[in-house]
Amino acid sequence: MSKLIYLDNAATTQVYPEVLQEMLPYFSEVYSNPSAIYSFASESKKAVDKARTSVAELINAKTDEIYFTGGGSESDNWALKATADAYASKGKHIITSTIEHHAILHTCAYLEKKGFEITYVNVDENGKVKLDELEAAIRPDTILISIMTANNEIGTIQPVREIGRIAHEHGVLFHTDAVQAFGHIPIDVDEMNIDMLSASGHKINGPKGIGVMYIRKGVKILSFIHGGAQERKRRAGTLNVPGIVGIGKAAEIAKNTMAERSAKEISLRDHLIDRILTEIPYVRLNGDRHDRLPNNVNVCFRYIEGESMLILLDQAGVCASSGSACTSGSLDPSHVLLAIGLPHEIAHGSLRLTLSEKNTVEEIDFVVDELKKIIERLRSMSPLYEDFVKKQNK
Amino acid sequence: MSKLIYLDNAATTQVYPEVLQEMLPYFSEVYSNPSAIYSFASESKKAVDKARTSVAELINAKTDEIYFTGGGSESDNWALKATADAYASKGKHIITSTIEHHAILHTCAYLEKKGFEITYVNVDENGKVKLDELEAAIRPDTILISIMTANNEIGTIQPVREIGRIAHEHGVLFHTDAVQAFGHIPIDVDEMNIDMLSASGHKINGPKGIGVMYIRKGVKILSFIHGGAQERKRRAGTLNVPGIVGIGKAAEIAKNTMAERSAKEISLRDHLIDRILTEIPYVRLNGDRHDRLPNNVNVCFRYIEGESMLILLDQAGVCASSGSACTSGSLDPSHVLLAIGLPHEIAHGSLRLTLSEKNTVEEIDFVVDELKKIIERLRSMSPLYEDFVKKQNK
Amino acid sequence: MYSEKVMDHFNNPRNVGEIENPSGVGTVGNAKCGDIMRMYLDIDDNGIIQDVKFKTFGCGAAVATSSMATELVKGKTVQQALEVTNKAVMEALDGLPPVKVHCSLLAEEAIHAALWDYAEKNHITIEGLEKPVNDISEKEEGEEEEY
Ligand SMILES: Cc1ncc(COP(=O)(O)O)c(C=O)c1O
Ligand SMILES: Cc1ncc(COP(=O)(O)O)c(C=O)c1O
Ligand code: FES
Ligand code: FES
Repeated sequence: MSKLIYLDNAATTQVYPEVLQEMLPYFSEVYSNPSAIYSFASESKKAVDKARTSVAELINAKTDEIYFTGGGSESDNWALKATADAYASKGKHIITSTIEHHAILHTCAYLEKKGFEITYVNVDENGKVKLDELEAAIRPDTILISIMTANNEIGTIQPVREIGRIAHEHGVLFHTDAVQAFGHIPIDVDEMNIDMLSASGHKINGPKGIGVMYIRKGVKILSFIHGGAQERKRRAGTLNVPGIVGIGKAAEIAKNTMAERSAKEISLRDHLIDRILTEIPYVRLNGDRHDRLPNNVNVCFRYIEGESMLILLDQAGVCASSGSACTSGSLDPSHVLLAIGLPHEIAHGSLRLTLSEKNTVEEIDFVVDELKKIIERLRSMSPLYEDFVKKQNK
Repeated sequence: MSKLIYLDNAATTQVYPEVLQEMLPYFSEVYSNPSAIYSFASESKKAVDKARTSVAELINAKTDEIYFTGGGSESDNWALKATADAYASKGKHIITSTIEHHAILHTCAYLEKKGFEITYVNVDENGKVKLDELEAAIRPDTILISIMTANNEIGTIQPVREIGRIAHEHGVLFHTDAVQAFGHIPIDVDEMNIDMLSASGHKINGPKGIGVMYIRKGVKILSFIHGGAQERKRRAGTLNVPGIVGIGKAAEIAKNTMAERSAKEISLRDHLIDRILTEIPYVRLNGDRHDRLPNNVNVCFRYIEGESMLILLDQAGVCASSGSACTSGSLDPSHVLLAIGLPHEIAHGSLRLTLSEKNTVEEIDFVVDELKKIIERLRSMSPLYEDFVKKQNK
Repeated sequence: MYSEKVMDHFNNPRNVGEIENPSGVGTVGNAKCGDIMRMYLDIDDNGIIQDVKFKTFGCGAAVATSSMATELVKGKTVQQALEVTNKAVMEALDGLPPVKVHCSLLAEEAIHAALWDYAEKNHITIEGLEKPVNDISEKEEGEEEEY
């Protein structure tokens, strides 16, 4: 098998050819600035409006509650910093979880330096936020709860509906980082009591560098990027028309194909999980077995290290990722794996495989077969495995 | 003439077909996240590195002093807010000018609310920053001077070199919003003592939604978008590879064609200015006649209003813009036109025509001919013109 | 990300394995990043390193530096082995990415730990050899820049 097997769809996805097709006219033909007054501008304005509607429909929002940003990270920064700014007089306490993406966690660290107090709610061993802890953390000065819809590493889907209910029962705003969930699982901002939501184009076969921020009408969040009067004066900057058209088309496709697509992904995912768990010893599945993103597999192989695994997988033509410290550039393994209670040395051996509906059973089988050889090889040179075997033989 | 005559290149430009061509593979083929470890990622990483080099070369920067952002507005916000954050302990005073883009001015207004003090240096009647006023405004607690390289409305090029010299003589950081100048006129960050610089892809026939921030090595600016470790930990978010490739290619072309292109634009521009000034009465050129962007024409026609002009020009197939209050959505005419001393009623009649080297003399002549009819028509229905004529006839 | 030499040593690591009854064995780990390296030495009566084997739990760079380190010390005297620094290992591998420099320290320390064990077993002191630290992350310099 010499074709590339791409199993890193949680990192980024291919822009669907039909999405690119839709974007193409807006680069060199209909290149107008939609804010201008002439009729050439109305063509790109119309395209932006259409995209906004598609995005709104995917999460049951109103069209004018959708704002376009430069990506998921910007949306997360906006949601946290500008809410903090706007509601600081009400209170300076924010609740989030220990397994959020760095776009949330590092922003929280920044806010802490600015005098805000952050409570990081723990998760259980499957990565689910502890609702009792969450509720108990709410104080009179709590202005925001930010909990992700689904985790990017271990795929656990959070009880968003319950979190939204708790937040609103206590009169606290609820933001959710839905970058991994948007277009992959059903989201209804009304039913789920979501006040703000972040999403990103390139996680749903749309383009990179375009994000979405949903802001419920009435939420008094300020601007994060100040300047021109675009996006009803809430997000300055010339509109990225092709990017917006792209995320709109991707959202439209995501809505129409969600049921079928996730059924296919779940069957591939479960096949992959089942084969790994039964055929490779000393392995552990991370994340919730059932409340799990349709395309996410995350496992830890004991006694080996993730980066070495990735390099050998790469040589077999497989693109994957790991939460190993060695791949993090920061000397610490993934904070998510630590948060679900894994010790460092086990977190080290983590492997994330995130598939798409375009993968095949043959590809999955090939990956498992390769993986078995790779694990064996790496264990044969692991001092930890040597110790383990010696102890066993005693 | 039924073809569109696009004279709003200061608002946004066409993505050059050769720029789009270069971007195309990075949407659906080489869609990898450049931060990943597998070899599929190194292809997009290489493309990003190349683009960074092209951008750096255009302004004589080092490659690792270039950071990619989501646009010019983000770069401006980053430069101001994160410098303010980083240097607040040194001082809380910032100097800028009265004619900056809103991405600067509204960010300054935000910083004022956060306890920073901003001095807005005035400009002369041609829109040049008053250097003596600038220097006199510097205080021991001044941490930043932010003055644009060239103005987006009236095209005036600022004495950036002198500003940089003054800033550095006083040990103050110098940021310049070069969104309009980048790729249009020569910029050398070393010679000009520029510490930070903002630029945007879509003003140089690159894509929308991608910007550049130059940060001189040693400048201790913080992150503005927190999160992942991209861009040497300074700007989080999955890299917008096609956008980056696009701005890189656009920068490369801009560098190679600058001399020839601006010569052509200047000749078109001067032809346009000359015909307007000699053939239409009661008109005034805004901005400096010589220190002026090669593609910028900005004039005020007395006794008429800009939006009406734009609609009639649009009907003739001409895309243009105006600093009229009626087009601003804010009931005030352009702050730039007011800053150069124009009274409201004159600022109202402003027209900005920003051309590209693809325009022709025929197009320019067509526009002037149409303009003459339009001005005459609008004046014939203007009560101000009626008053003026009556006064004249007395 | 890695040089060809690194990839070569990662794909075909030299001297992987164990030595029964080694003259010295050392295991070092980087508690920060959790990687572990074990080095076995077989040293003859003349103080010449006759054989060397390693096992490593770590990234591509860790595997490659262990492999290269074993090549560099094999056949050398104990004194010469002491001179195999992480810099020497990195140079022999045509360099490492900056974030991976710390992995090469592991190899140097593993050799030192094995030599220390050899010295202790034989009740000798080796000139210039310091008692190895278990956690080499304490020895690292290079502050991370914070933004
Ligand atoms: C001088 C100036 N600064 C900043 C900007 C903002 O750039 P962008 O719209 O790409 O965010 C513009 C363009 O609108 C500009 O002309
Ligand atoms: C959960 C989550 N939040 C935020 C982000 C950041 O999105 P982006 O890289 O588009 O800025 C990501 C993706 O990396 C993510 O998975
Ligand atoms: S051993 Fe962990 S980064 Fe090299
Ligand atoms: S007259 Fe209508 S906006 Fe000015």
